[in-house]
Amino acid sequence: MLWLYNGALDVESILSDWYREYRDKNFGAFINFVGIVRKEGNIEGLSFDIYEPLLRSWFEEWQKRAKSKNALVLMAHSIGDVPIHKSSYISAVLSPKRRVALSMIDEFVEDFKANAPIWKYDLVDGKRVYAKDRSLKLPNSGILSSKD
Amino acid sequence: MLWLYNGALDVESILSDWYREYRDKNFGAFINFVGIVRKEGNIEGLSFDIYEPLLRSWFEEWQKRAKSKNALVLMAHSIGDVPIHKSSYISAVLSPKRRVALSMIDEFVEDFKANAPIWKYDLVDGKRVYAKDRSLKLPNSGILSSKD
Amino acid sequence: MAKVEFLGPIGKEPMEVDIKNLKELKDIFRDDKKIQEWLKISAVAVNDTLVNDIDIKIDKNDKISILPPVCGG
Amino acid sequence: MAKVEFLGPIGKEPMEVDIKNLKELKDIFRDDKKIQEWLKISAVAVNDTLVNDIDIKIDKNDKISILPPVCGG
Repeated sequence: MLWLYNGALDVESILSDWYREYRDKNFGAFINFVGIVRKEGNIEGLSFDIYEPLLRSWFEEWQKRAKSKNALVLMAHSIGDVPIHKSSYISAVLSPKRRVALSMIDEFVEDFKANAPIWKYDLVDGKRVYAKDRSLKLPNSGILSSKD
Repeated sequence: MLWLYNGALDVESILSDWYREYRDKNFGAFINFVGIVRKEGNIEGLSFDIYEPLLRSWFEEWQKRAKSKNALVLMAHSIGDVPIHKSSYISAVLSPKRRVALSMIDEFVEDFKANAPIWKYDLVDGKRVYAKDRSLKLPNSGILSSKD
Repeated sequence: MAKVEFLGPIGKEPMEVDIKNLKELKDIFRDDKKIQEWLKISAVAVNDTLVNDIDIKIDKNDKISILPPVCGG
Repeated sequence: MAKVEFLGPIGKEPMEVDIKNLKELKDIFRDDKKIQEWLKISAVAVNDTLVNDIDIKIDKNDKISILPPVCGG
């Protein structure tokens, strides 16, 4: 249950689809995180590259973890350009009772930020500028470097 | 930003309204919690009484706390009967960055469960049965009791 | 007369009482076995603010609310 | 030949290399100053699994991916 879209996410339709799909599956808690592109400095928006094979295997590991707690994770992400005040990222957790969903949405979003193979660019004057300062190194980065 | 409705909540329209209202206010994170009535045992649904004056003052204290972190809390709750697999409770936090919203939705929902002046009943054979075993005493309960 | 209201599942009609403080209300309820079962698990609000002290003064237009255990959501 | 792909902002075309392990790939890049700037902050995946050991063997149909720092959402 991982969806990738070109451009901004249609938040209303994604949340509605998810709710309609799962409301009668006896989950008592449905928590959504919606990330919205903020206006900061002179950026016109953000842009994203995704390495889909690794993103899907990262997500499937999370789905296993969720299922072991009778929960479910859902996620949608944009590829390419997303203007200011549009959404680029939505994730959700469904669980029978609230505690699992409340804890898992936090862990899921933080792990996503640290480990999902997605690259972010600021859009400035129509050009992509890699958001290097806000990016995080993946585990074991540097193993091919000769600068020891 | 506290809405009370008679009967089940229209989740799709509430989430859409909230998103449309706040998407261009430069909040980067919009987290919502949707509580859905579960099928458990022989209940047909849940029913709720609310003491609105105290609920509103409890909520306003939370709004102050949220605003002190540049965040916003939103909440909708049902009054009366809510059938199985419909929603009785939605809350949300909007904040500029994710950490505040992720932490606050958890604190807000837990404090709501412990302190919001709302009484829950199971609907069994069309009758309301007070959910006493799942209910929590408010602070300083028992001060008028003569059984010391 | 101050007004006493019994919230949620208590199911008792509101009543009017002539009291100077909450301690006098406690005395009024002393021999009501049915309401005692609720009072031992209920919180008390005066004019929609929860209180923790039965010596609090009550004026004639005050509203006293009895709040049994809660469970929202 | 194994394939090496440079992901995200690196902006370098994929290349094919004849190597028996990742250590030999490290040697191939030793004098490329531009790619060294990326390698020191990049993780490495072999066939879409992140690896932590440059002694790992590489077969001729393997895909090696170079992943610079990430920032989703």
